[in-house]
Amino acid sequence: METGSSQSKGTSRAASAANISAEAFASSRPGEELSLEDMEQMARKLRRHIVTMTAKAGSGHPGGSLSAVEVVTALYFGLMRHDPANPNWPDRDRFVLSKGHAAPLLYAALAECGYFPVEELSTLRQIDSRLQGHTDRTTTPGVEMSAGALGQGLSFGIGIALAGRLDFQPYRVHVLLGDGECDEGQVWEAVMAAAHFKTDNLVAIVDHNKQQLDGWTRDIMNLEPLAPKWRSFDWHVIEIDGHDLPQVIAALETAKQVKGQPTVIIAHTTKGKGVSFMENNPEFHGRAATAEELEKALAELA
Amino acid sequence: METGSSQSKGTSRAASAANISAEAFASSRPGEELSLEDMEQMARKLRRHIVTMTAKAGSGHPGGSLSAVEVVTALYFGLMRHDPANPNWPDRDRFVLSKGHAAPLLYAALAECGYFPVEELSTLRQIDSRLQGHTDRTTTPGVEMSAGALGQGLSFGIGIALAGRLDFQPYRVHVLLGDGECDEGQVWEAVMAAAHFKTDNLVAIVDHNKQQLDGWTRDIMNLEPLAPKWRSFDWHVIEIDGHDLPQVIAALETAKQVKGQPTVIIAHTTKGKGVSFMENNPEFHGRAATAEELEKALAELA
Amino acid sequence: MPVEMSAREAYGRTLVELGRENRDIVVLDADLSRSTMTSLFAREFPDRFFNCGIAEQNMMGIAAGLAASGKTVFASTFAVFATSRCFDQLRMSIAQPQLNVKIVACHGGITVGEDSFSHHSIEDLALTTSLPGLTVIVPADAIETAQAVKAAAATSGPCYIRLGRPKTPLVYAEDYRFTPGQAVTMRPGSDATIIAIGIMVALALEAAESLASQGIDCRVLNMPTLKPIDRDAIVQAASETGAIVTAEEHLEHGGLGSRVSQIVSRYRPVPMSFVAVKDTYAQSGKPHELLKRYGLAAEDIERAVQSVIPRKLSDQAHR
Amino acid sequence: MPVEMSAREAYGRTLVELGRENRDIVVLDADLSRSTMTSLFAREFPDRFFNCGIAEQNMMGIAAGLAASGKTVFASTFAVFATSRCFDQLRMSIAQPQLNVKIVACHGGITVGEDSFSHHSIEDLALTTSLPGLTVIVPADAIETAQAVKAAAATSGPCYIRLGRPKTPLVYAEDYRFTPGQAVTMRPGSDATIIAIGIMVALALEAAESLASQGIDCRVLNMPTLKPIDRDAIVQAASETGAIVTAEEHLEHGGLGSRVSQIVSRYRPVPMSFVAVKDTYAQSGKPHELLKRYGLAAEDIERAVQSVIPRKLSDQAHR
Ligand SMILES: Cc1ncc(C[n+]2csc(CCOP(=O)(O)OP(=O)(O)O)c2C)c(N)n1
Ligand SMILES: Cc1ncc(C[n+]2csc(CCOP(=O)(O)OP(=O)(O)O)c2C)c(N)n1
Ligand SMILES: [Mg+2]
Ligand SMILES: [Mg+2]
Repeated sequence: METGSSQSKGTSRAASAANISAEAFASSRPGEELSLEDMEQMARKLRRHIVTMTAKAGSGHPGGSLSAVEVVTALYFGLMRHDPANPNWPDRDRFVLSKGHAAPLLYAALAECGYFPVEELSTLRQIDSRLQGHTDRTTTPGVEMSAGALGQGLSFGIGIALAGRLDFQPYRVHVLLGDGECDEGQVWEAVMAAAHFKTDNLVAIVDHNKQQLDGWTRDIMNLEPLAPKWRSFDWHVIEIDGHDLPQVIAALETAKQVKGQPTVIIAHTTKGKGVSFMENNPEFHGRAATAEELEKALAELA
Repeated sequence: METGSSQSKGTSRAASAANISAEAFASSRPGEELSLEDMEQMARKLRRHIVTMTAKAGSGHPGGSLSAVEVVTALYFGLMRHDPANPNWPDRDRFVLSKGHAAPLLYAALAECGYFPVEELSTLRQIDSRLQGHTDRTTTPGVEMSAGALGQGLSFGIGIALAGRLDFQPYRVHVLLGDGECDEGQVWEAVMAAAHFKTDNLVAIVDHNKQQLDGWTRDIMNLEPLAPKWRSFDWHVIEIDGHDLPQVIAALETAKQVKGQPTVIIAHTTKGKGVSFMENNPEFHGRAATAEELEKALAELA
Repeated sequence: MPVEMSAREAYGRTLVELGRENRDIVVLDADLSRSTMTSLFAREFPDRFFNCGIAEQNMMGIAAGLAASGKTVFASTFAVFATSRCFDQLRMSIAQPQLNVKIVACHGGITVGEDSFSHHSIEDLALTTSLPGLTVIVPADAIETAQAVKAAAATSGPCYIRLGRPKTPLVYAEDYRFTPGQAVTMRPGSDATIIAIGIMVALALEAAESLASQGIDCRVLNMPTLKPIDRDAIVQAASETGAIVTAEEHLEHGGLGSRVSQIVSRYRPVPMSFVAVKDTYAQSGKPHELLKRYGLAAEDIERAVQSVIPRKLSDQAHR
Repeated sequence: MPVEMSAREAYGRTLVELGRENRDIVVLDADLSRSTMTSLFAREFPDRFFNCGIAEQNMMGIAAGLAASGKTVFASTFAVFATSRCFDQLRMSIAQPQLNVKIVACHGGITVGEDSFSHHSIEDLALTTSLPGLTVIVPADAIETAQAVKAAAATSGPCYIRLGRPKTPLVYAEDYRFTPGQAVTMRPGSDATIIAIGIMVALALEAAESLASQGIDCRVLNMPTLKPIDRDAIVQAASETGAIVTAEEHLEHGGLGSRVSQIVSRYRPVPMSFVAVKDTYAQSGKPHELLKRYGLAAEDIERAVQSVIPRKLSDQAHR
């Protein structure tokens, strides 16, 4: 453990990523001290990356990437202590993307943090690219988990959280889940186990965009009411507007204070958020914009 | 569909099994009209079969068989319309034993109903016996599902329930689950789906004996509080003392009246019930009585 | 009929036909109905279609329960999720009890392409052939797919049918009739035999064409039913041509190649070569790029034949 | 050392030893710790033991997360639940990312006995060998088990070790040293080779003994590492003895037999025979009854050798 150096490492990255008060990250002071405007701008930038790189690739999942932009922005450019120069830094806070099809979002954030060059984003899904169609732990710096088969991330997160506890590591673990993904039984196995093991260093975030692949979750497999389900499994539940950065930051800060039980942040979001014709349009779950559509999208995200 | 003949078929079995008012089964009148005493006696008989056949086999699962005796008694000798002479009668009410290791209990009930000779119970777990170590749909008359790998029965039950609805069949489907079994994610997939599909012809019964294989569920994988979990998945929940036959019968009758959602009966039970040295003793989850122990057990169950 | 068509499109259309003929056909999907094309059935028969959400284990259990109640059930999702994700449910709830469930999975193999390894199915045949009682079928094109789906619906018992994602060339004419359990000689030949399944059949024919121009006369067998496999056709090919190359969009071990080699080793040992994914996960890429990268192109089959012929045993007689 | 010992007992004891030496060893179980013998570790190191309840998928995911954080993780349950029940988790969370998880599963095969087909593991080797990057080990006895578990702990990367349920005879002396990836010649011989794994090694030796008395000189190889397999030992056996019989407590397809036959077909075709569970589920019964019923007794190996020898090719030379 290198707790001494951890703060400087964490802040050095943050400082370079955006012009945000450095101490805010290393301490557990609430996010409102950060420059929200810079984060908002970063979020818009990530959205542009998402639609651009998937359009370039000719395939990919823009919808579920766009809905989680604020969550990922708040984590990588705010809450998390991490070091792009040392992706395996043992003290780092962890982000596990369980909904692996949102890889474009994670790649965009990692690139903007400096894990790899931003230009590399244009190689998405191409043969020999480090940016695979779904996240691959073995190829991409900064990617914690190989994903793409839904339902596995929360279990993985519990493992990391337990290891942190065994080693008296102060890191926190964040797992981003899709709402459709919550159909998977393994998620509920993990929900039960995390409460049983009282992993209070673990935060689940559900990107509750109300859509899965075939359409609205209420039509395909109704999840509602979602919060009582997690509560009945003894999680601390926070519900927020997942596109409201201050709410995202506040929720993540609150989670740090919760002891003896894990926290879930149910982030109410809109699939395809930010691009009018992608919003709530199931088609863009798994299809990229055409050249023409891309132009329109980028205009909206300018 | 042979709805006309269904009543006589259902009752003929029941009448032969015990001296119980015949109409009570075919109608949906509550169980208190039955001769409770005969059912109590049948329950004791099933317990004797369970300890005897497992002792004879030298292995098997007495603990979780004994805890569900009243539930199975109420179903096979009370609530369910079924026909031992015609195990595949399409109109029959279904019993799915999801916790397949309680096979001795099911075999005892089926034998006493007349699905096969009672003497056959002594062949349990022997090579070429029709009574396999865990239930096998392909070998034992009256067994609906091949089980033994936990967690699969509720899904199977949903399928039967949906088929019944598609065919306007009036039958009801009962699935018996272990409480430890509820650790399995597939159970929660099914819990979510049954509510989504509104299969109100489906009843889950959790044999809540508070133990799993390695010990108490609260130590191994805490399930509590159990009722709120099912409720949060939009099931109608009934909690009962699972060794109190009138309560079991009343719960099953109540379930029939619940419309638009499935019902779960959480039956609070004692593992190993009825045999003092087996009660709450994890050892007897999966071990049979020795000759000496059998003698003691039978004395207690006389 | 077009020259190219995806197997899953043929599946979707055939399902609708079957649904019209048989009221007992029920279709399940796991939130991929627009990809598997069960959406066509769902649109016409909403009452007999159940979308189970992203819960493949539960879907297979529901399928089993429906089948145990007299339904002919089709359950669809991507091949990797239909097998890897719910193998125990296939084993316990479907295969052992011999229930009438047809698992029709699309997106088999690596021609899934850009979605990368999590979505590539390179082990589904090893898994499904490990289930006693399960019939395993890998159609070669859209026409054989329609036939196989109909044949499955007409027979009681569990069945796995593996389809691909992309549009692929048709190797059969409209009047082709699929017979379960029988190999199909796509091309006669005596110097060696290529046994292929799925999209590799078209590539095998391409390879044989090219080999013919080099004076190598290759037999090409399509082996649509991987289990139960046509043992006689294999033994005959071994006896008559003395060398066998298998070609499959699957790991080398556990699928067609190992099944054929076990039969050959037992009944008629001859040298073999295996065109298959070597022991590795495939990455993102365009389907044709991946076929090339992982050694599954027509030229790879050609090379395999060229390499196996010199190894033919000088004496094939048994003592 | 006794004459008989169960592999899982050796496992439980070895885990405790390892736990004392290495604080980074963490052990998981899925509500079967008294059967898998991880309970011994749990008793001594309660902080480093996590019982995950009856949730094998979640256990494998937790194992992966622990391993990704620097732990050496042992995850145990019955073989069928460790593979069938959570194959996709092995694939996605453990094998592909090459995480340091050792899946040590007991109750492999049909000698599980009376618990019947739901608890018999006859496909776990087909499944686990379908995972690129996963090492697969099947020790022959308790002594080899202890060695294999230590070797696994000493190497980084994912590994599957399959153990049996009953006490079985020891085929090795205390001083035996297991080397990953290497076959062990248990007995020299030139007329045919029996390649065996797990409890079948002892039975193979018994068969070879009996064959020797009939003048048949059988080589016996133990192949503890099924993957990566010792290709050279197999090719050598094919060349030198001209006939191979494999013996495994597993389905005929997908395990040792098909792996060996693929190597033989590629490098040195010779007649083979397979002692394995034919394509069926086994029923309840005593272990020795089941071995006999399903063709896995010493006499079955003996008969297989007798049947394969007359089929030896008169000319093994390659053109
Ligand atoms: C186990 C598994 N089953 C099916 C799929 C195919 N699939 C990919 S994304 C998706 C829908 C996901 O919905 P949700 O979790 O709500 O994601 P989001 O809306 O955030 O994109 C499906 C079904 C998969 N990746 N994994
Ligand atoms: C998938 C699966 N994992 C593990 C087991 C081994 N096992 C058999 S019974 C049992 C405990 C079951 O506990 P519970 O469901 O509470 O049953 P009961 O107490 O009623 O006997 C376990 C872990 C199994 N049969 N299936
Ligand atoms: Mg969603
Ligand atoms: Mg219990």
